[in-house]
Amino acid sequence: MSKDILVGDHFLSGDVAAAEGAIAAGCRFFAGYPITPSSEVAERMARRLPEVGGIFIQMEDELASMAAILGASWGGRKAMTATSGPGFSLMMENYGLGIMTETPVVIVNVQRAGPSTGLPTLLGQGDVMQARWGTHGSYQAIALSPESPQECFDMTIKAFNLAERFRQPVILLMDESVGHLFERVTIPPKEEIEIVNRKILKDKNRKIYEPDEDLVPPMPPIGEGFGIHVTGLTHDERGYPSINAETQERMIGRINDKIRKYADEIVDYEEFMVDDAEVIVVAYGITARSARRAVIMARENGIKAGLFRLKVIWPFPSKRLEELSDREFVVAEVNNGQALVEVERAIKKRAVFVGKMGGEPHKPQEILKGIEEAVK
Amino acid sequence: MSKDILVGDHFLSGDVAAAEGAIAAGCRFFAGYPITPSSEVAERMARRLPEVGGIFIQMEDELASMAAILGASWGGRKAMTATSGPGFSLMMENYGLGIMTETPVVIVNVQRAGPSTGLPTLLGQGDVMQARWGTHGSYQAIALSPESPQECFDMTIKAFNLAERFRQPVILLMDESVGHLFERVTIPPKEEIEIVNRKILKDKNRKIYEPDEDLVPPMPPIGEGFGIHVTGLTHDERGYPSINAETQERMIGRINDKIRKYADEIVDYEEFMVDDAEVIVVAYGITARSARRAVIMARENGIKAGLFRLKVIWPFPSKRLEELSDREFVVAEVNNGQALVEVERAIKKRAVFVGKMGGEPHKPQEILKGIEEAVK
Amino acid sequence: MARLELQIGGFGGQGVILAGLVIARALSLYDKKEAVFTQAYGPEARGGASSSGVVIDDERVDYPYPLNPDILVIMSQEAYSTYFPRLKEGGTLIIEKNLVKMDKVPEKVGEFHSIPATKIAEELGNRIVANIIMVGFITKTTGIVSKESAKRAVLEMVPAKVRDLNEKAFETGYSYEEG
Amino acid sequence: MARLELQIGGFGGQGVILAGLVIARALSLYDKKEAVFTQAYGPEARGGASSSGVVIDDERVDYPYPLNPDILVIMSQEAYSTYFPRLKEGGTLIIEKNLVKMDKVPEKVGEFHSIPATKIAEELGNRIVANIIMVGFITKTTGIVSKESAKRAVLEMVPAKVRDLNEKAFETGYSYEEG
Amino acid sequence: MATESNTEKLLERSGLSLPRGEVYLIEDRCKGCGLCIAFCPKHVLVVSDKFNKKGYHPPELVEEEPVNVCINCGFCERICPEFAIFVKEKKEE
Amino acid sequence: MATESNTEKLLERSGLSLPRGEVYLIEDRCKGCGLCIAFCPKHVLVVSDKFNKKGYHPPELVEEEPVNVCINCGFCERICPEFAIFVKEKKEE
Amino acid sequence: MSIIKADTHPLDRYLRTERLPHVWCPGCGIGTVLGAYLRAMEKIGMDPEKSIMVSGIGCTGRAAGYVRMDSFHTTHGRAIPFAVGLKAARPDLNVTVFSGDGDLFAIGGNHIIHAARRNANITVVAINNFTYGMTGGQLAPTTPETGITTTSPYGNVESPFNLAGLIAVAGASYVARWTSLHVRRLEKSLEKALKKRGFSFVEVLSQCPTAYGRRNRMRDPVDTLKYFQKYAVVKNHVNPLEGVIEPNKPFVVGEFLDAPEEPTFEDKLWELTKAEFLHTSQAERSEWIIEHRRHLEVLSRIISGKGGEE
Amino acid sequence: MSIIKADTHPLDRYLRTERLPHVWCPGCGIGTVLGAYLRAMEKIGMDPEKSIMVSGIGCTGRAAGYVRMDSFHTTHGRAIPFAVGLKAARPDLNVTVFSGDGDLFAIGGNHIIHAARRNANITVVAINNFTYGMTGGQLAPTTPETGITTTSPYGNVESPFNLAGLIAVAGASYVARWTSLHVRRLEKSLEKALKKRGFSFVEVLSQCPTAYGRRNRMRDPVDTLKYFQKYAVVKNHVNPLEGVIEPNKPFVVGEFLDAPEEPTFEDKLWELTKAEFLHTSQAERSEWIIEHRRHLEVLSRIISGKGGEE
Ligand SMILES: Cc1ncc(C[n+]2csc(CCOP(=O)(O)OP(=O)(O)O)c2C)c(N)n1
Ligand SMILES: Cc1ncc(C[n+]2csc(CCOP(=O)(O)OP(=O)(O)O)c2C)c(N)n1
Ligand code: SF4
Ligand code: SF4
Ligand code: SF4
Ligand code: SF4
Repeated sequence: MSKDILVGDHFLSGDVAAAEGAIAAGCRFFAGYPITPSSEVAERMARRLPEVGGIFIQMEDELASMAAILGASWGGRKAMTATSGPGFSLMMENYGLGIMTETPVVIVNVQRAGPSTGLPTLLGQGDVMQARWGTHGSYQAIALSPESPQECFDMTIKAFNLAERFRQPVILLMDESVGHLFERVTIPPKEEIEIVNRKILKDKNRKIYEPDEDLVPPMPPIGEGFGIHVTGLTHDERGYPSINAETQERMIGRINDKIRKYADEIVDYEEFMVDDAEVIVVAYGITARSARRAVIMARENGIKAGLFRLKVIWPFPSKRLEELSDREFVVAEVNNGQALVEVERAIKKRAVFVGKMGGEPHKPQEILKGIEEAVK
Repeated sequence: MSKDILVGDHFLSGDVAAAEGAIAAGCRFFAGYPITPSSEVAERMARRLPEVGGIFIQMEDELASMAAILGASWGGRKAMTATSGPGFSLMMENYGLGIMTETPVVIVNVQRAGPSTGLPTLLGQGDVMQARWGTHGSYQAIALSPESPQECFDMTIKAFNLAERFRQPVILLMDESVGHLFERVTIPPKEEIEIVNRKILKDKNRKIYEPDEDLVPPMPPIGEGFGIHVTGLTHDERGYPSINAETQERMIGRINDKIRKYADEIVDYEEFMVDDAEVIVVAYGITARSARRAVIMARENGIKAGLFRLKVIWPFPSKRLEELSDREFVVAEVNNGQALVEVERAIKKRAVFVGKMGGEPHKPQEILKGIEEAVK
Repeated sequence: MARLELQIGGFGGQGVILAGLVIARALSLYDKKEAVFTQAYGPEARGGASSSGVVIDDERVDYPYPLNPDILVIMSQEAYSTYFPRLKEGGTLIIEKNLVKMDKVPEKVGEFHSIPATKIAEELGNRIVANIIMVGFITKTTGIVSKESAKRAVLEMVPAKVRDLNEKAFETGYSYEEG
Repeated sequence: MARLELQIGGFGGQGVILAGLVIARALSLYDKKEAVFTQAYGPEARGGASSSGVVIDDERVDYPYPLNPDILVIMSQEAYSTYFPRLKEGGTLIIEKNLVKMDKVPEKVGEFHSIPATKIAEELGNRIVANIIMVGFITKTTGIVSKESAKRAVLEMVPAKVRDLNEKAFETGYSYEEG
Repeated sequence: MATESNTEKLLERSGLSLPRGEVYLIEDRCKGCGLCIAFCPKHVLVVSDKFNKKGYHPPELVEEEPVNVCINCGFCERICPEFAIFVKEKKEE
Repeated sequence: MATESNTEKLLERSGLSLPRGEVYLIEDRCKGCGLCIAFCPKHVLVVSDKFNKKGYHPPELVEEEPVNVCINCGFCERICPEFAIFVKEKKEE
Repeated sequence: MSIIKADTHPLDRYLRTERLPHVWCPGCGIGTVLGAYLRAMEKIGMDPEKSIMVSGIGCTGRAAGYVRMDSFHTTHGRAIPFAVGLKAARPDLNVTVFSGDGDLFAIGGNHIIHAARRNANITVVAINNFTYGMTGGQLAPTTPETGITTTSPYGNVESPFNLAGLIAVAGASYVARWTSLHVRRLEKSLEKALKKRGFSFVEVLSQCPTAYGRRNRMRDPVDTLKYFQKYAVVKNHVNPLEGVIEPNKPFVVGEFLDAPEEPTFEDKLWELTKAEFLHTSQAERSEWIIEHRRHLEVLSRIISGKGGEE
Repeated sequence: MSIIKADTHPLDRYLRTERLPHVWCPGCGIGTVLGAYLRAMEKIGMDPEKSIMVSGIGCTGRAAGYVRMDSFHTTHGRAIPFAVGLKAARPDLNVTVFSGDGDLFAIGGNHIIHAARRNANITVVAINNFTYGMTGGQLAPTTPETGITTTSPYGNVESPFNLAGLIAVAGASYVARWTSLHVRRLEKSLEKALKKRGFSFVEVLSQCPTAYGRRNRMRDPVDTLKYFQKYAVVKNHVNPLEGVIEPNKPFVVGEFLDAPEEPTFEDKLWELTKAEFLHTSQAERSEWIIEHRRHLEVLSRIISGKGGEE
């Protein structure tokens, strides 16, 4: 049995499953700083990476962790970090450097309740909008939200694949509940796991930021005489600083467009009993599991309810929601209304909002009440 | 002439005007870290504060700057910092501490073009959503956006007033153009300037986080034997950590509600030729000045256009926009569509978006084109 | 079998978390049930209330926390006050005989069992295996998990040096005869 | 007076920023016009292109940057190539005689003036006041700002030690007779 | 007074008579860590059998005159992380 | 060869004959900072009157034999922040 | 004789007794050090009403929640800049930062060296327990080489900081190191630190039986204290480089530095607000200003077109 | 004889000549130091294709943009952790961080002390020009006391860091300080630093005529170099505390530290990936694991219910 992919059934927490997913995806570098409830990801990586020839570093803080994984990624390694709210806030500046320099990395954020130190050990889903808009400037974000350890495993692989394909940091937006609950995780054989690797630039004469048709430039290797220059300043295709509006429009435009162009391919959601539903609950992460139960309870009560589960939160599945906008909508999340903003924008009307400030997941009954309110 | 309010006409840049506004508002503490295009705020404060008995510290970074002004505010001083995108990103964690501990401070963000280092010397408006959602967890933000040095002066005072009234960090969201342009600034006599000061807790037996009817608890003084405890953890009315969902719901609920309750009072906008307008341009900061010209040009061309200028961006004037939603809308901003999100949500339909990635403001013609498209 | 909820409550250090985890793992990996394990604990590193939950279903478990446990295992008085109200009408209550005092078995309890797990553990030589004794006892009295699976999970999850002790603990709990 | 745009272009170190700022300040504070001053510069601390803009209006100025300057002042060849195309049809062009070369005054220019400001400045004893000479010259030739206001602004904005020199520079520029 | 204490010091030095202390305990604050017991220079504290409210075993006193007696050195008071134990000088009866 | 260079060193020490250098300049890289001029130990460089493309005054050479000559010490090359000036050993004609 | 039952402790007036027992594990050294701190405060007669405690996040960081003074439990790593801001705003108050090694030297490392450099008039008590206790025992920048933690399961490959040495070189006025066993000397040192005008720093090596000791053959708190007893060597005026700590080798405790008093950061900041020119006429002032080249600089900044960058 | 016109410079093969002239002001010392660095590289035969330069943000930070190697211009203050990550991932490459004092010691201060502590095998060249050049001349943590900057218009009230001393105590393997005038010794030092296995650090005091010199009576770059000539005292094996720099007083330049070689951080990280147990059977490994108490720890973490906090 190879050590990198522990084929078979395991009973794992979401945090540990995410770590295993990373290793299965080919991640061989982790830099992080412990923080509840994500520390188990780091701890697993500390134990597992050396076994598979990988490097684990605990850095001095989250700023350093984020910078280190960008450096490692340019060094040719798939790299990841894991954190929670306060650390995620601290990573925002260098997350932007990753966007600007088009560096594939994965950031796991196991959400706890905020703001500030908040409830360190307890559930929150309050970083959804931060995952989209947390660093300054204009860019597009990719964020995935698993609802189970199995998905933590699968989606971490997917996160790496998206990061490598689009050359951009990808966020795995977990939550404390999913991170800490244990469930069976089935790890398939290596050959059944789809792995995407970055395109490598081969032609030394080609400009390093000259995109292919998919708007993504192949990534140059280092230490091979390409003599590349990479900067967080607005730069031209050669990678050189070019401080003017034209370059900004062209390069930052492309950085946005490379995601917008393929948004439909990235978007991913699950529809549960949506077809004939009169009222649709939008939810993600642990909340989706409460919502699924609530939908079943509603059906038992004769209400045609359905669940629209966001597996990818960013880009947002606005198109599909717009198609469904003749139904009534309930949005359930453990925050003050974040996915709600995009749902309402997509469906062009108001939705019933069932929010919680954090600390515990929705009881199915709470969501059921929202469903009942929506059909009233 | 008193040194704190330099009554009379001055020809100032927006950055300097903001510094003068702060001093007029009673700001007597500044901690910051230089960054283009906000450094002039710090430089002015460095020169002016000692003259009025205030303290200026240049800290080692933006994390420290943000922490220092929170400390100073608890020390009883009105305190401010100023930064730009990269520094703003770094301030996000302790901005959250300010929210959680209900600490009045003002953060000036003179926006430049991002992401990352981007165009350090040039215009951007890409931090609008970050100003709303930049730190983790659930909270409400207050952000003001001036379009001229005069407004930089006036709105800095207003920012302090809101911060003191609601006990929360308030963001002055400037942009490089407004920060660097010079215009006449009229500083009125002291007695004409409205100054709001925090409510001070007098009763030593009252719990320090017990709110008044306005949901804002009076702020206890320190060094007076109150023996207060202040924490970024979720805390009860005594200020003690209370790590559970009930306290979270109650306390974080209130922290959100104290702003939501008075959102209508905080919201501020300018309507220019909106009454009979068929198409309304929504803009703020420097872009509003381009838009105003575009509206005039449109009217000259026979198009009934109007300008809806956001003076306060957060909370968002959704109510008023919803009332106007029978008109066509154009949103112009120097980013990838940020205020756009809330405009579309408010008007329940799509708006024409005229975006720029940064580096220079819109030419009025560019917005005019958007207006023409909207009425087509 | 439809959704079934097991909750184990006690205080930090008693091993209620490990007890739940062992059962859930056994159910999931060896009995091939759909099972989720969750936990709750207080801010203290030591002491404080703690509980673990196991939810079982034929299909994938949706809501993963016990809402109204079918089976409630209680190892401390504090946990009893906290969790007992949640027990399902007619559900099963299992208690640590010496650590939980009650005048009589409340009405809503369908099935009732008790075991002095801590005392037995001390007799076996180490208080720490009280939780494993409880696992054996739960396995026997409730039948939610097969004996082989539960035992296998126990042995896998404890350090080699204490395997024998834990095996004995499990067996003792399993074969404990209520008096 | 409706909207009027003035742009001054040169390279870093020539003082085109200060020149614009002086004029804008004079207009705003002493002539009580609505005036905005803006600037543009390159990434270099020294050298590189730089320009300043002054937009004047009766009412509050909306768009603050020169779009098609009514008056264009050019102090380097590079600035000429960059900014000349923007000059309004029939607008006024003022150049630094020795630093800007052109075969003939282009057609779209309505009014044309030139002055060897740098050379004059060197004659006055310091190259650095070329910009103030230019301010005097602009004041005189365009009349957009009153002489008293412009002079006052100049004297206010330069260090005391060099006030006399700058006053002389301003007067020299103001009274310069084009040959 | 001054003379008295000088005398005491002399006695102390000659080991003939040391100051004596009384040990106080706030039982329910104790977490039974054993630090006071382990580091008492006179070994006058031992683990007791009883449990306090939180389920810990607080220390108990086992003075054995003339050597193993509390000398009011205050070390247990200082080493205790719980603000649970303290000593006071024993007034001569 | 070895002998030759030893001889040179001897000459050097006795101050009779120093190595000689040739000064090269990439004129348009120069920013006229004057560092090469100020720190040339032999004072063989001065500011020239001419402007280069960027408008700076590059240095020029004013060797005055026998004392003020370039000795190929390379200090101007090393101190120049612009990679504009360098020296090569002068081959004996 | 048996132990006398008591309800109150001599230090109770400094404690939020309603919050006791505290969250710290049985045998954790944090409580011991906090006791020493409070005794030092009492000894020098420092008024708790005029004293502030600021903590970061961590087990140690919880200290602020137990003292009966105005106290702040800030964010991880930012206790120092919060305290620096507070102290600059209110130099009349005594400000102590009480926090953990991870908080002060991992994520907060930059702030503490800068506060020392500035000679901010605050006292910092750093509890060095070789690990991150609060988050369950990960590697800290103080973990001894080869130490086992949850994120160094194969043994630590990093070298730990020499905290006291580093802060001495950074510019502090008073620097000492003790252990949780050296309670009396620690107390004395804390008295000195609290009285010192300028940046004072006291490092205290302390046991974390739960998160560190358990994994490193010191399951019982007593084990760590015995380790301290065995290896600590008391010395004063230690050369900063000598402060290195290696596993199972003697290490230095004592006063590293007790510098002669100099004006503190706050002294100098407040002095500025009183500078002579502020009391002169506008005209004089403007002369003064030009003398001091301020105006010129602002101008030349404008003239050079240097608006800065990046 | 007159100057001979040339088109290429001996160092051109290390430079992105198409980007010259660079953005630095006339007489700025950054170019000089970069030249010394490239000469040192050439001298020791370091292959530019296998060498990486990482910079932060600032005037000095622009250096990465001019060298013809793989180069990274990161964010302000984060060059070091970027480089640490890169070097750990690719120990086969030579990694140099070339950046300014503000970048490395103001916002980046924490990272550099930690990288030194870990003995990361990178070379750091820090240009100390007493100010933030790029943003127009604000106060830096290296600004001399009483120095005038745009944010210390009344004179600096802070004391500057002693960069070399601090890094020596933090755990570096090689530490030196020179000035932009000491070009030859600097070059030699850089050769040593580049060859050193482990963390090497070279501080170079340098002139910033535009942003600092102009405000502090050193308008001409030559003035600052003359200042260096007057006050620099060459010394080796400097006691870290001696490295303090005060205005108009002699200050020390030279080698502070040249420690005997030890395994680097990367050596140890990579060693882990080869640890014996990884080559044993699963069963043996699990025994090994239990021996090393890993499993137990994970379990006992669960058992204690300690999921950490905050
Ligand atoms: C930004 C951020 N990162 C990480 C954490 C998680 N965290 C809380 S305390 C802590 C370490 C505490 O260690 P130390 O300061 O040594 O204190 P101790 O608990 O050992 O007393 C960490 C990493 C956090 N709260 N915030
Ligand atoms: C987060 C952040 N804060 C501030 C800045 C602005 N900034 C850019 S460079 C710089 C200082 C540069 O100083 P130093 O490192 O000494 O380099 P020098 O320019 O003097 O060579 C600052 C403050 C920034 N780019 N990013
Ligand atoms: S030191 Fe304190 S807590 Fe520990 S056993 Fe003694 S009295 Fe109890
Ligand atoms: S040192 Fe270089 S840039 Fe300066 S004057 Fe000499 S050649 Fe020109
Ligand atoms: S985990 Fe360690 S540091 Fe934290 S309270 Fe327990 S023993 Fe003390
Ligand atoms: S501002 Fe200073 S550091 Fe920057 S390039 Fe100019 S002289 Fe050099």
